[in-house]
Amino acid sequence: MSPRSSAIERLASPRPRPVEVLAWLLPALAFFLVPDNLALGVSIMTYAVAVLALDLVLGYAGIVSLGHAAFFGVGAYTAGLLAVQGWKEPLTGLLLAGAVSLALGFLASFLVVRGKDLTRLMVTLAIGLVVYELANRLSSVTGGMDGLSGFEIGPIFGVFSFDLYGRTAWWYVYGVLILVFVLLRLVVSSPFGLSLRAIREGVSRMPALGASVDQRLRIAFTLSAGVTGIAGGLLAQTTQFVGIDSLSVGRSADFLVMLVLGGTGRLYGALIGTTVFMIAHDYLADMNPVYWEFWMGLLLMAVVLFARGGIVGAGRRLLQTVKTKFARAAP
Amino acid sequence: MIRRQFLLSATAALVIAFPAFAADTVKVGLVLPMSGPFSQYGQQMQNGIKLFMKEHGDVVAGKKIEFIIKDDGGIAPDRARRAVQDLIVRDKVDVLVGFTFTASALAAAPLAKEADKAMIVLNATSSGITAANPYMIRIGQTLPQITEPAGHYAGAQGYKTIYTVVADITAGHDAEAAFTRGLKAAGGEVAGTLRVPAQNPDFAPFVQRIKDGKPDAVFTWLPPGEATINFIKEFNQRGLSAENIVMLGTGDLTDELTIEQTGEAGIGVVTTGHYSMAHKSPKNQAFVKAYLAEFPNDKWPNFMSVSAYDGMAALYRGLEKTGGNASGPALVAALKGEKFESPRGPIEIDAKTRDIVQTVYVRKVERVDGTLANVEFQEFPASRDSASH
Amino acid sequence: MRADTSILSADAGIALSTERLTKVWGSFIANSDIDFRLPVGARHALIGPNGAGKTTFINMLTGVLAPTSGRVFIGGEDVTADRQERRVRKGIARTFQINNLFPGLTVLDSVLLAILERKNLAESWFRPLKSHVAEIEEAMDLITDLGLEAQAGVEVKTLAYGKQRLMEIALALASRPRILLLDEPAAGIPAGESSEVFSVIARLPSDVSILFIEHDMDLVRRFSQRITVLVGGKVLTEGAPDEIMADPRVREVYLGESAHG
Amino acid sequence: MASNILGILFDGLAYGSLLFLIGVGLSITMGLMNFINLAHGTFAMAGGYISASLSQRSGLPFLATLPVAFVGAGLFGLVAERLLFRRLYKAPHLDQVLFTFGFVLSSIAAAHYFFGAGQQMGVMPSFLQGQIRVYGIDLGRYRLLLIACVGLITLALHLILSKTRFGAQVRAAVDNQDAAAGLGINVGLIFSLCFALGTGLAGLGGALGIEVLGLDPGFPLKYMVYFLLVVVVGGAGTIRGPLIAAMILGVFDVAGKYYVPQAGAFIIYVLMIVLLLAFPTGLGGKRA
Repeated sequence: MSPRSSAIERLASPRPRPVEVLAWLLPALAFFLVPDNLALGVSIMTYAVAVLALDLVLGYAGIVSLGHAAFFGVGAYTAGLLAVQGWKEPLTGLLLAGAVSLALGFLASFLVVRGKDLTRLMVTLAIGLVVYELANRLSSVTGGMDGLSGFEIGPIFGVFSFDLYGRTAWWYVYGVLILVFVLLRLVVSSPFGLSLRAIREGVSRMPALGASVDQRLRIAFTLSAGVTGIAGGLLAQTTQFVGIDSLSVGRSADFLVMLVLGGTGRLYGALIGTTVFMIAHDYLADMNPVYWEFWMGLLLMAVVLFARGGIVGAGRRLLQTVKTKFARAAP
Repeated sequence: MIRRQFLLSATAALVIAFPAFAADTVKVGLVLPMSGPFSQYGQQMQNGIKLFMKEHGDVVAGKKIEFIIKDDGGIAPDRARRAVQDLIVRDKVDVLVGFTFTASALAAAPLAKEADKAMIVLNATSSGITAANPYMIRIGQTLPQITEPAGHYAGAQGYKTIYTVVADITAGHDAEAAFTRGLKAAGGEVAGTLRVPAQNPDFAPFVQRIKDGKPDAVFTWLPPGEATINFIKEFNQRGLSAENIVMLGTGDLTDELTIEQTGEAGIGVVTTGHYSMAHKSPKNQAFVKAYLAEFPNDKWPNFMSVSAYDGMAALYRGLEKTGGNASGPALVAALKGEKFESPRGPIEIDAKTRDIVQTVYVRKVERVDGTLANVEFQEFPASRDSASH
Repeated sequence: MRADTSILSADAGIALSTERLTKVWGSFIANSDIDFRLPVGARHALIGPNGAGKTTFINMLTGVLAPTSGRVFIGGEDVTADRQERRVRKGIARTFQINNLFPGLTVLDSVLLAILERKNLAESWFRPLKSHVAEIEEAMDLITDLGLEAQAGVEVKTLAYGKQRLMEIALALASRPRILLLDEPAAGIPAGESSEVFSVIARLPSDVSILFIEHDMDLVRRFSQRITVLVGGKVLTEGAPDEIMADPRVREVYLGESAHG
Repeated sequence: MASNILGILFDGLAYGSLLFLIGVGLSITMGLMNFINLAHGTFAMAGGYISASLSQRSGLPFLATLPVAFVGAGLFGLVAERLLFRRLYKAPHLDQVLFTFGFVLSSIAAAHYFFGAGQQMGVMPSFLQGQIRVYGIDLGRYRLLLIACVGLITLALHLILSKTRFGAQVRAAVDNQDAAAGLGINVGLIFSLCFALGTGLAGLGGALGIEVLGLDPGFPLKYMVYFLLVVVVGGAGTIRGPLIAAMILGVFDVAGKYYVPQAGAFIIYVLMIVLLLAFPTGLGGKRA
């Protein structure tokens, strides 16, 4: 292949490779192979939506956000409150959850784009804390610390009801996850996505190319907030409960940890990080309910020490090494 | 301590390995905060259960009782819910026991309801949560239940001005309302209210405000832990105790887990609660003695371990009555109206609400034989949660 | 003064000009009252010893820095209040003395982005990058033109330093500027290879007006038609290369300094 | 009324002092070494447990435990730096975040294992309890101690960093590692000592803070926001910045809660956003 066509080949593309399609069948396979673990699967896929959204701002645009739980929680409360008010149709409820978070994200984006890494980290953190405290104060609406409960979600398409085993929830969240992934994949392989990566790589050059960095970042942040809100909506609808912890700093930190664990700026890192984190968490907590945090901490430290750039980053390097070895072996 | 955890999970593994015995066992899913900021509660509850099992054996009505323990990590309802879903779907438990926080209990309730599983709630204290699942029984307490008597007590003391200081969270609001209700019923009135952020490292400004207001008494509800300790200390440091301002509160304020940490500053604090380690009854004295002997390295037993002990007692009584039938409807039918003696005193499961009915005691922190204790001096027998009726 | 300005703006032959441009930091005067004109199609060099305020001047022209006082005009239009990105859209582009690239992007990514920015396509997210065939073609042509074709698909950070300097120029050219400001385009490149950079510049269309900062007097003489000498933030003199080289003040201030390293 | 305002001001300064004490060490590790250290609270907790254990078990007076807490936490930091953290100085910030977060998780479980889940008891000597009256203002004795410690630490740090050979080497290493190494400065050692100093200060803060902040295994997570707040608002890498930030935050928070208690937790959050947006590089930070 000529350098010219191989360079064009390397441009980001939304078109899925065959191996990707196969990978996306794995969750469907899991549904039949481990039917007793659907609850965990639903949780993983729900959080994966949020972590994907975080990857857009952190992995692509380079904004460190420690406040994404605000959008997650607001989406959850929106979906939950709609159901409490009798709006039980899940799909419109989910879209509205995304819309409300999107609007909040838009407002927040004006504060977030100012400053650098640490400042942004703290500003997003503060936004998260303010939203949490608001939800706490508005306990007559949100249920405060006791959470929002006692609502039911109608069947999807008017046909598939949510069940105890989480089968419907499983397919529902799987479907939404795929849609969100496709959407984000389109975004990151568009000119807009390229410009976000460029901002991450060299923000000071962007104005010299005629780009308005702040506006670009605001769009990315707003979009990310909206998608995170959809994840929150999923949580509310599949668990029929909204806890105030869905807005907590701890939740934001979990998103961040899952993403960095998997590897930033690749979308797949978000998926793998979430899966590994949640499974490790559940497995360790079942093994040792009291001291599981110790092992979880060790796991995170080990990943940093031995797998720079997250699991996906390390995997790619490994693949690269194997490839070069193979290339050398076969003349 | 690690070994104990492994023993429990080892039992769980055995259950999965030998399904043939399933018919002769009752599987109990425990949902407790074993890690995180509230892990002491989880430990207390686990100890209460172990103590009961040691005293009563693991077979009741011909069924072997087996446990599967899940950590919900504190106030994390979605984790609690997932734990319950796993327990029901994967581990096929018969009964759910635990639930320290209202949010966890409410998040789990719809699942348990759908699966016809009984939930024995050991603590979650908001009013009326038993309505969320017809097979839910609450064995611990409700916050209004133990708070309202504080209002009655305060009203009877004839304090002219009374302030309330509560954490600005749902439980704090509930406590404020319940105290005010009790006080009004006794002819008193609240002169001023303060709401404190849940995460509040420094109480100086709030305590100073109270000091400047010079009330006769202050009713307090704060999340147990560093907040309650710090508040009591600051109250003392700023000389409010010296100015004879009486501190009132619920049992959480001078809980056995934190009473030592507040030290001398806590002496004289008056609280209303359902359990004191110093409760004078043969049943309690035996319980405390056995507990301290069994868990010499752990803190003193508090209302959490008693609640777990009673939760097991209720389960055993229920199974005996149903002849080993652990289904939600059968167990709950058997337990409605059940009365028995607990280390805390006489308790009853309300036949209608499935909520706990118990004596609430007025206690004062005193030094007894060199250690600090909540010494009971007045009783409100057969107290219910008036907010849920 | 006012009258002068109106004459200036009427002059269609001036691509870029400044009026009493001044930048002060505390008590340090970086640029003082600089009046400067860059005619259309000019090949103009800006020289002066280190710390003379050359980069400050460029930064004010492009809008990176706001002047303390004075004004900047592009084609007679006052752009002093315009932000950097707006000035770029009015036809000004620049390179940086210290590489200011996108290390993690490929060469093609970088150049393509610059083209998409120029065409206002960089905010669209519903059409994949790969379907922008015309822009990709243009990018590859520019990359080929600069001799970077073999590296089109590699990350910029892995390029040799000299190639990275070419990327600086590539990004600026991708904006199709009418005015090009080059801040020491050959900085850090071994003397023998720097003419490669300048040969690229020499091939640019003649209607592009170029202002460049350069220390190498040989390069300045070869590629400039006119030279402005900046010393201590002030214009010392301006003139044709031969005049400047002959000016004893320049020799004293600039070349003397240069000789000391 | 005037004495009231002064009293509130004093309480605010004391609270600010506490914030400064727990945060200043982080300003050193994060600012000087450009290392995002979320594990700061772990070292504060270590100092706290050292102090609490010594006063409870060995009956050492509280004040005497403070230097031990400083040295102990500093040694712990030194060992952790030599074994672990130094590998991450050159790593991307996100890797540092993930690693130090993992460290915090493990340390929480370890503290739980060794010290139990409960709150530790602070043993305050009687001369540090209660208040003294000065010109009609009631001043808490313990709070006076906090303010005094801040004064001493600020002075000591200033002297160390600006007057000693070590300080000069630190400044050189921070400005340009390679150049400093070229001058024969052992940059690795300097960073280790800086880390030890930062974590030692954390330990001291943790020990001094038991009385107000309490001490349980959750400490490093519970107060993480506060550590970061002081350092980021103040500007990492300086002593003056966090000092100003801590005092502003302390005074406004205390005054706000006293005069407008309904505003509660919002005061500090809003103040945080306003200060961060007004001073994106921190109050004491260098302008870009």
